[in-house]
Amino acid sequence: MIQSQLPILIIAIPLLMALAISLFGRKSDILCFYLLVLGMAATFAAALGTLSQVLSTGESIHYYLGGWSAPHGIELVIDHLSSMVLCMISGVALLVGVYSKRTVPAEVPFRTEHEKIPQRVPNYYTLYSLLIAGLLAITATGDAFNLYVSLEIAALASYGLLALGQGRAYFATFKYLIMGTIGASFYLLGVGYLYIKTGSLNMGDLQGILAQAAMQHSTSITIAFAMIMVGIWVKMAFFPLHGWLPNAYTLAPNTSSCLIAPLMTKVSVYMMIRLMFSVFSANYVFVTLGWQNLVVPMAAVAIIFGSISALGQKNLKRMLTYIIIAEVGYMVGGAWLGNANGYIGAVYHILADGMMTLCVFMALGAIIYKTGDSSLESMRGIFRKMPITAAIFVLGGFAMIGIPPTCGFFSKWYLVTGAYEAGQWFFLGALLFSSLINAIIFFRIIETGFFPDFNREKESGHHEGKVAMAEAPLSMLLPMVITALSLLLIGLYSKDIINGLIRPSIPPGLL
Amino acid sequence: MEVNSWVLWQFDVLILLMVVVCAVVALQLKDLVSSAITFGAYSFFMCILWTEMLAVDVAFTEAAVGAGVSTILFLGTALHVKRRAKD
Amino acid sequence: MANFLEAVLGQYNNWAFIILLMIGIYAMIAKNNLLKKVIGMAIFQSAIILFYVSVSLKKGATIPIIAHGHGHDHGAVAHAIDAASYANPLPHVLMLTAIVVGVATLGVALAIVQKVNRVYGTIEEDEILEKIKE
Amino acid sequence: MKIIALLVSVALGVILLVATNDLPEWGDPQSPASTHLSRYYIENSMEQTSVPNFVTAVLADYRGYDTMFETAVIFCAGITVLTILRRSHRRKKKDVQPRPCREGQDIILKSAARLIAPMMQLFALYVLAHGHHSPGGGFQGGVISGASFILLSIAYDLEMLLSRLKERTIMFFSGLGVLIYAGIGAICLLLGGNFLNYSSWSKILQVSEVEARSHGMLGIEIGVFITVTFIMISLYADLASGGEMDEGL
Repeated sequence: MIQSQLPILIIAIPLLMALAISLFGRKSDILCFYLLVLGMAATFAAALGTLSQVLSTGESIHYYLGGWSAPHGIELVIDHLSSMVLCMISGVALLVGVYSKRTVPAEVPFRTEHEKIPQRVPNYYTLYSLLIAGLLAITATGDAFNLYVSLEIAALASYGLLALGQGRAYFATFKYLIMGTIGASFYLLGVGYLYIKTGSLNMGDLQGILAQAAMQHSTSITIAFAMIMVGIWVKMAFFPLHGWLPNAYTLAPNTSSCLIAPLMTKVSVYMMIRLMFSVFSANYVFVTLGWQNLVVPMAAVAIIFGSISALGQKNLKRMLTYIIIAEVGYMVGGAWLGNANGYIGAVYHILADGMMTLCVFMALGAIIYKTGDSSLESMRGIFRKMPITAAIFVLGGFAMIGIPPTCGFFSKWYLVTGAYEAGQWFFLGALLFSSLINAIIFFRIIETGFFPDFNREKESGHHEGKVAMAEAPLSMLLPMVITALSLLLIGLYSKDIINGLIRPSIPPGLL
Repeated sequence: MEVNSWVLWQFDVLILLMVVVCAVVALQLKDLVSSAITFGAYSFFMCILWTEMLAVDVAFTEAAVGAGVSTILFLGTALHVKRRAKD
Repeated sequence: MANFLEAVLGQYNNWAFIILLMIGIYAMIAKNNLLKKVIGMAIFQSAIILFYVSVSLKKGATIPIIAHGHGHDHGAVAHAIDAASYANPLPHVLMLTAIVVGVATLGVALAIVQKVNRVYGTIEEDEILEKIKE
Repeated sequence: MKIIALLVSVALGVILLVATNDLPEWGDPQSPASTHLSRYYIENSMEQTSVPNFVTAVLADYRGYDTMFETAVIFCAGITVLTILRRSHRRKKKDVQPRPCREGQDIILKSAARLIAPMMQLFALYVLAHGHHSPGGGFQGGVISGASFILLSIAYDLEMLLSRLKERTIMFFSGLGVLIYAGIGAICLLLGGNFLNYSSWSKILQVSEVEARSHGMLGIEIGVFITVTFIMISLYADLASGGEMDEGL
């Protein structure tokens, strides 16, 4: 019985856990933490269960809520692609949950005016759990309108989580809220146009109706597609619409940025892929409309812009946020290349980039936790002070550059192959260029980290050997080590992941 | 005007006009409290419009939420910030 | 001339919805005062609701509730139902959800506006940007 | 910025106008939007759920999963506003400048509020209970009952309300509402149905499956009612007092 109910458990567990934290966690903060970790572990287990179910049967799971069959009720659809993303989301949520044991009490209850605010920690964990429930619901749903509602719950929770940063975070979050609402409203408008033309909201049903010849050449369907894409691009901070992201993520508390940076943009990319290929079709997007010659160069511009802006940043966290903008360009470009290799690259990159963003953000968070500073200078002598954290940071950096055994290499390999096949030379050049820039950025950090601060040593007369080890606590190290290992594992088993999970999900019409 | 004989189109157009006027006025007023109240009027006209478009449940919700609670929330905020806006 | 009038006036719901959307998005981007931006946001959302509600309308239909539908004789009633005589209930349902989401977003937006005011002492965007630069 | 905004809004307007040409005629009963799904709902909901109000039937049953998230969104907004705005300590009484409007204790206002508030609450319960047969339901009823508390706290002040209704209670009940909703859904799992499939409640309630759907809908509407009532109070209390929970408007 539990086997057939797994899809809803993935979403219901974090939702119920949010309520449990809110209702019973008010007495003690640490209880909230344990409830959260418990909930996330159960969610992760349920996600793994559906993954194995999908892999063993080779078919997608349809779960009908309320027992109403597909177009009349809402259904959850879990296929190869969504089960992979579900596992990534719940896995990241679990890792950050463990990681948050020390960081949340350190940064959440106190504000700049140094007053302790009652009930902050339980509220924080409630929002955390609601965010995860929203993201998982976005991934699992098979209904276009339900996607909007899930999107909004994830967005509202993320406003709360991001706004708790330093004083300036509020203004950044306000901008994010305005942009996020514009994005979601555009999406809603697009769905409205689809509804008025087709009369349906179910994704599978919509695809069937949209395949009719009359729909293929309808102006309002084209405009609906454009609206939906623009809405999602605002949400994922695709290049000209990225303005809100750097400030919102930089100023947020570290735990929030560890959680939101790997998940929010990747889930939006997943949404885009889902809508492009499961509501519309590859044939409609690439043959009937043929906008790829517009979008792919845009993605290339996003990559170049993100990389160059990242190079100019002094603050490491802000630098990483610009790298996220570049990575969004990778995935959008890959998905729009219109061939199988580009698609594989984009989907594999959702997984790979989620994990490597998590890796560098957690390592940086640990460094900030210990040194209280996120400038490049804070990295001085970090290999001596925090060797494990520094090694993990370097590994994440290698993955971002794309050095072979790590997962970053394989996604870039497929993206480059896809770009070559599609003849998108500008995009190909941008990919190579951004790898180069990432190499410069991370080797600069490594260089700073390896050499101690000579000036300060001279002043204080310290010898090299005397620098004390000050490694991050175990609750932070453990998830970091697991993430770093997963980067290697995802890289080493890339062939299995791609053949087992991604290739079966390639939509028909992509070569 | 046979096309529109199925709704009272004169009434419809009048209310739509009021809605647009209220929207513009709410955005143009320099006094934020007046702005909040005008926005309440906007929601109220919307609610009438929806009743007339047969969406009674939506109208009911809008009457309770738009014209009621969100006006109060706007007012609460307008009284806590500087009341005079630049634009 | 009559055709043109019909074409323009017959679509007045679309005109109104487009005008409101334009007002809303203009206010969200261009207004300097954060509270005005929030009002713009609310107008933008209600314009979309107007669009959906006008989709639900049918000529000669009535409100989507069965009159005197009490009791347990639903089997008999079901035969008499003519879909064309009731307005389309689905957009109403979607818009109820959208209104609720709208008021939730509104609450959070207003809370952030108040907090911005507490931190910077103003809610004018240009003044805030000046203070950030300092 | 103004020019960008103008460009964006004009572009949006033009694009939407172009799309308008292609849409089905306004009010056409045979348009796809009115035939595909909605015909099914209109023709079958009475038979399948025994609720004459199609909107309630679709909202609470066919698309009940959406409504669960809608309730969770409201709950999430309440928590977010509380987390963002709430201040730790109340300012001392003497620091608070009484606002001019607060000085006169208006007996007319207070008496009127005291008379109206119970009526509103009664009406809210009616709207909730009669949502199957007339416009209304948990959400509308919840907003009205929340508004009755807001009315009281405007006529008196917020402290009066909060001394009778502790913040902790407010947050507890707003979570409880969502829990009732999700719980009714989750119990369906235990009874062997899919999530939110109220017809599986027929085993417990000893009624037919169609009746069980109707009762299930009433149950979740009660959950929505509770959450919305208390979140509306909480939103008002936070926003009207700037998070200090002192006197309110």
